Amino acid sequence: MKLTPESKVLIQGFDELGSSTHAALMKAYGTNVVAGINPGLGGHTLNDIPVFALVEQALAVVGAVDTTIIFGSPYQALDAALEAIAADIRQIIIICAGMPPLDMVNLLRKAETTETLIVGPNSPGIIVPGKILLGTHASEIYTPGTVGIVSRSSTLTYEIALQLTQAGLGQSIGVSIGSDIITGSSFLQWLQILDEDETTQAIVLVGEPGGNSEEAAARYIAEAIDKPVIAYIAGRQAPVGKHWGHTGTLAAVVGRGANVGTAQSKLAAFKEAKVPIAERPSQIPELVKKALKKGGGGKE
Amino acid sequence: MKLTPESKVLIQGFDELGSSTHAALMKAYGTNVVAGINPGLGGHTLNDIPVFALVEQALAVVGAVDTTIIFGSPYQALDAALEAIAADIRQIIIICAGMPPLDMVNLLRKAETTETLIVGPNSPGIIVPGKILLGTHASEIYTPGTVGIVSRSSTLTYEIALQLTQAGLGQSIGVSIGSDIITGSSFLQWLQILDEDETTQAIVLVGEPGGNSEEAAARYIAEAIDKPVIAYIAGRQAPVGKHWGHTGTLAAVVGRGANVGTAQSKLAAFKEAKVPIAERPSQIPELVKKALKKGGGGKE
Amino acid sequence: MDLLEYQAKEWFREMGIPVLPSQRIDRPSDLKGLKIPYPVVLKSQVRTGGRGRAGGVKFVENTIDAIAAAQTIFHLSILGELPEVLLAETKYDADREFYLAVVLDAAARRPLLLGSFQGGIDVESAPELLQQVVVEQEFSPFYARRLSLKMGLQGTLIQSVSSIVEKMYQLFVQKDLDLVEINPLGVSSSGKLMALDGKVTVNDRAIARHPDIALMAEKKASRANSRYPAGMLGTWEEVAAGNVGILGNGAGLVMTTLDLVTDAGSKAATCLNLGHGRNLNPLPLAFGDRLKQGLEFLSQNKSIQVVLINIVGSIFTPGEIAEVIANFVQHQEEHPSVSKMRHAYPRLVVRLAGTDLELAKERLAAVQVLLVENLDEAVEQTVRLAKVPAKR
Amino acid sequence: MDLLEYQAKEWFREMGIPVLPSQRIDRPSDLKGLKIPYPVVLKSQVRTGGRGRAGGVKFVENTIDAIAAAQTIFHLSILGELPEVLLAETKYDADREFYLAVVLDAAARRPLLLGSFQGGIDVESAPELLQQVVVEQEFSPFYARRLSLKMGLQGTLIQSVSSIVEKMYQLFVQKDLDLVEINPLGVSSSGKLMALDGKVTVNDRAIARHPDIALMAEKKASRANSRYPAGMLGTWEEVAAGNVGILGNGAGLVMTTLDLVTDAGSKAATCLNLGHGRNLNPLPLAFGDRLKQGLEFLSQNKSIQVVLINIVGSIFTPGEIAEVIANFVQHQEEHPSVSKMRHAYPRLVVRLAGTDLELAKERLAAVQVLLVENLDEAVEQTVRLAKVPAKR
Repeated sequence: MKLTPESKVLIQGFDELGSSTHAALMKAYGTNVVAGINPGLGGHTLNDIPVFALVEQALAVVGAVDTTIIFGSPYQALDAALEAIAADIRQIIIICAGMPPLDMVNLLRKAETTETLIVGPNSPGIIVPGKILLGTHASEIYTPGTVGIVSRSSTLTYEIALQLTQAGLGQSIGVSIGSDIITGSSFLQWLQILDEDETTQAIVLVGEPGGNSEEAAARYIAEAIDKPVIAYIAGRQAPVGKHWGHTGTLAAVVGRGANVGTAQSKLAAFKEAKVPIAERPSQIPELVKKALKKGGGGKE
Repeated sequence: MKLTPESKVLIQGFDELGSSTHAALMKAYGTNVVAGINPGLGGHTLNDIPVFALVEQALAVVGAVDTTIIFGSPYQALDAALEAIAADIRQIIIICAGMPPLDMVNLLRKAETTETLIVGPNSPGIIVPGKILLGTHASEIYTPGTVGIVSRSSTLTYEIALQLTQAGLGQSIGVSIGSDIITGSSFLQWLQILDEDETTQAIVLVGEPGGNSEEAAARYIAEAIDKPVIAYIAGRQAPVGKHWGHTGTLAAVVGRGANVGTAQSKLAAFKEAKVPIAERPSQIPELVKKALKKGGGGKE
Repeated sequence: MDLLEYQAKEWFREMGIPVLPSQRIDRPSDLKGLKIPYPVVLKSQVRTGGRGRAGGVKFVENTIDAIAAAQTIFHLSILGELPEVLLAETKYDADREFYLAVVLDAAARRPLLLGSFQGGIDVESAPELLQQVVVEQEFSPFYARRLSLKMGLQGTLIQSVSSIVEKMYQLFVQKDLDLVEINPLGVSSSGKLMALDGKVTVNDRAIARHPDIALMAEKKASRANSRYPAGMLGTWEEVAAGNVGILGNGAGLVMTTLDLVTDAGSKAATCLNLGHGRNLNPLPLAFGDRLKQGLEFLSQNKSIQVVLINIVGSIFTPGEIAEVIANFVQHQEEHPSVSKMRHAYPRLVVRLAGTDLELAKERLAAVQVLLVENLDEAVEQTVRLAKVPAKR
Repeated sequence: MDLLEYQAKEWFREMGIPVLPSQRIDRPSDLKGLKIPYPVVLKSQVRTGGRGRAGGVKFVENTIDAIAAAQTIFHLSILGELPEVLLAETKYDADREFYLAVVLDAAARRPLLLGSFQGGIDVESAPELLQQVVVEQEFSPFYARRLSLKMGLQGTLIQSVSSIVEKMYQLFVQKDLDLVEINPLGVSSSGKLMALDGKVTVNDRAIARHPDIALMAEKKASRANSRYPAGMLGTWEEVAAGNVGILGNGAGLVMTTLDLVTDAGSKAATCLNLGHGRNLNPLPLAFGDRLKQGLEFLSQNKSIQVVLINIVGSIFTPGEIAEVIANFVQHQEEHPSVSKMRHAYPRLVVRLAGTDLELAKERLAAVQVLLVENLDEAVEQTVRLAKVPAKR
């Protein structure tokens, strides 16, 4: 994962609407946005960012790129991502919501053989507070620090960052893997990245009902993660099947037992893995402080 | 390329008709045929060869396999090859003729990412005289020796082997890459294999009209092949577009110049590459002998 | 979107999956023109399960019985759902019954082939009978054969069942499905296969790229005749028989707010997710308009006494959000007729976070609405107000 | 298999590629019921090119002119081909014309997208105007955009042309094509696109797995009304106005034999490839039957004076092959009536290689046919016999 301010960033689905505004916000935050892609606007410049019709055209001018961020129509996201992979871009963040899951299945088959990291879809992307913004995070809420946040939602991530900031705990990285049934990167991948990240001293994992990725994460934390992890699961009181549009909760669990995917199952998994659980966002700062004090910044 | 008699061989599309006969011929020649695959005949034994319904079932019993040889309906060849690749088999020989070329395009995309060697389709496969028969070559025509033959046709390969055998020149390997518009392995790959093969001292390349693979081979020989190569091109006198069913001659050459694909273009390419050209099969033995005498078995 | 059995079977027929001769019945009198021979099965076309046990499936031998049975089924509500059509289908005697499905699996992040030698089962209750094959790479028929063999099939059934699974997979991909299920797949004594019941769920996100399915969705929506079509406001869910409304931006934040309110002893009636407000996908309404209409929507629910608004990190600043809320409150006060069905609109508790909080506080204070910065405090305030006997 | 223009355009219409309103005309009187308004273009539906220059395309303004023009076109043979149907199409004024194609490329071993800003061109004569994009991996629309940009398109034309290329590629894959070409693609002054002429070639190997195309191929074959349907004997080609027939197993071997015979100063009339005889694909006839019928087929050609049979490495041994040949010769001698159209059947030169050559020699000697082991000698013998003044 290349997350330094120097790394070059492309914006696909770049247009006069939201995406060029977000690109300007990213640039203002210090992100090295080198070009935007829009077939109909090749040759133009928007918000001081040169626009190209094709990814390969942009790379011919700006050189190799580390990360591309995909905005625009969710039905065109697969094509945009495949275009980026064909141009040897190996970090892709998909912002747009509404991408059909079978498009993601196709993309993942391709991403796995090319060792491409996909973050999203339906994700605000990644923020390294004070350094780089790759996506649509509400950057004003974050402060630089040592707590890594990995979650499946956007505004709930901001809520947690806000609580940490207000308690004097800055953040090292904030990332949402996306709220869809099928996402590119997983909790496991991000736990590993945060475990290896030198700035991060504690990790907050934010889950919700649906799928089995929190359960898998709990097992992985017990086995492989040295840094302290705090878990928080939203949706304990939500009736089963009510998901307010987060299709992650629709995940098929046929043949995997009836309880998989409920908040209760996830909480039980973290309990078994001896991961401290916050009952509410406001509890997170104190649990982080306790864990940091106890662990002294990492088990040996 | 694993071509030793110990290497394990699977037969897909294994049935009571031709393929089990050919499997028996291969076994009689010394090939280690370990299993046949036929979904409807799982559990049976044909010609002393155990039959399994699926490749993965066979491998569970006989262990990892080096090569699979695909017989049967050309419309099922793609599926058979993908099944073999999914079971980690990395050498595939497709005997059957009539495979739609777009199936081959799909297969090649997969084969290239998994580094799988595909020989064929529409090919008699590979013979290492006296050691191993992987396909349907008329083995009685071959004798062990030091001349490698690579060609695009089956019976013409036998004709050349016959001429060599009758002139006292045995063969190290005989292979046909297949007579179709799109084949898995190329002349270039086989030139490289034969150049590296310790037994081979001279190479006979047999081409015919269509495509541009002979032209590419000629350039490659000039650049990269140390051993003496003799070229023979059939079809000099065939009217353009008459191909007797070899779809290789139908290859699209749009935008590549009008002359590409003719026997004349191929002959010119070999001449430019200073590769000796046999005008008829009976000239090949003398040219091989001359080249062996001159080169002393390989340039330094 | 779930399809009805007869719609699923039309798709099966198009794909070459064998189905019985059948006819759609829109009203009992249609049975007079029945083109398939008796005996016939009449089936209620509802989306809920357990229709057989509920009396929604009847065998009939002649027109008189058929019309009587149809009248009964048309008036039989199954788990609250009345059928709009019935399906009349040739009776079929299966020797055995299998189960087949293709489903999208979140854990494997791939489609999953499912099959059982024992069809007609409730798969959730007997997962041990269910065989699975993950379609790791691009589909090829060998995945279907893997399933057949895992199901324990032998001989010609391997190929015939595999070929149906192949067609189900094609349908799954062609129509962007979450699920296609044949349960049961009838097997005759001679080994012939027949899809006796079918279930198809189209992925909601993909509907718009399939003109034929979009048309089906439109018809379904126009029957439901909702004032707020899907996606208009965001997403809302009726939660419980409570007196609190929750309005937030983002599903995760809404769920957290619901957890906190419930833990503090109140019950929510409706939770509305406006979308996180940084969403760049074209929605029918801009964020401010969704907020205004969302407030109206929750106000119309007479059981809701307090609405907790929790908005964090939207592109709209707290000041802009406060402006929308204040305008709504003023409009309600100035036009009591708009809400003449009720005595009063619900009390509002507003929790915002962002840059111009002071401005927001002032604007809301002007209409006597309290802005609470801290989420826990906002929840406490909401629960306190919800316990006050209703003025409405 | 090449489709006719009207068939190609039917497929275009199904895929959503814009085509003009048109009507198929089976006989001139069909024009009385024309449903599209005048002026109209009548086009001869032949597979050969250059139809416009040959007079196979006519503009007409009314029914009387149309019927007269149709009668002319129906009787106009273009490069030896008479049309069975015409296409009547709305007249269209294009502002510009592009060229688009998807073709299978042997060198890249991938489909190739082709396009030119200058349509209506003869692509072989102006390859420098033709832009290419290799579809390396699974197709995705960006490949089509690459082509549009290489063609030099700008603005909205990038998307509209790309979208047509996308649909052409879908058709290419769905129907297993070797080629789909739109030439020209008309561009109106407002940027609207229209496929004005279309060419589609289906891959011959794939026909059998598309029931709809197989039906088209069947109809075409039944019109050709050949005594030896495709694949029955193998593959034969008329080569030149010679007096030698060549019969071999395998295309490469047949070509080598043809080269040798021609180099030695004779001319071949027909070359027949029986298939290499180790072919395991189901062919209509077994190898021995194909050999027998092949001999009959070549014997019926009165210009053929000598047939050179060259068979190497078939599953049939030389002894078995000799048996078939000897039986054929005996039958011909005993039943001269079979070949009553001629004075005599052609002389045979037989070259075989394999295990039981002695047996083969004896069997052939019994019917006065010489077996020559050496290929060069067999060719010499053939040429010598071909130079003897014809007895036939």
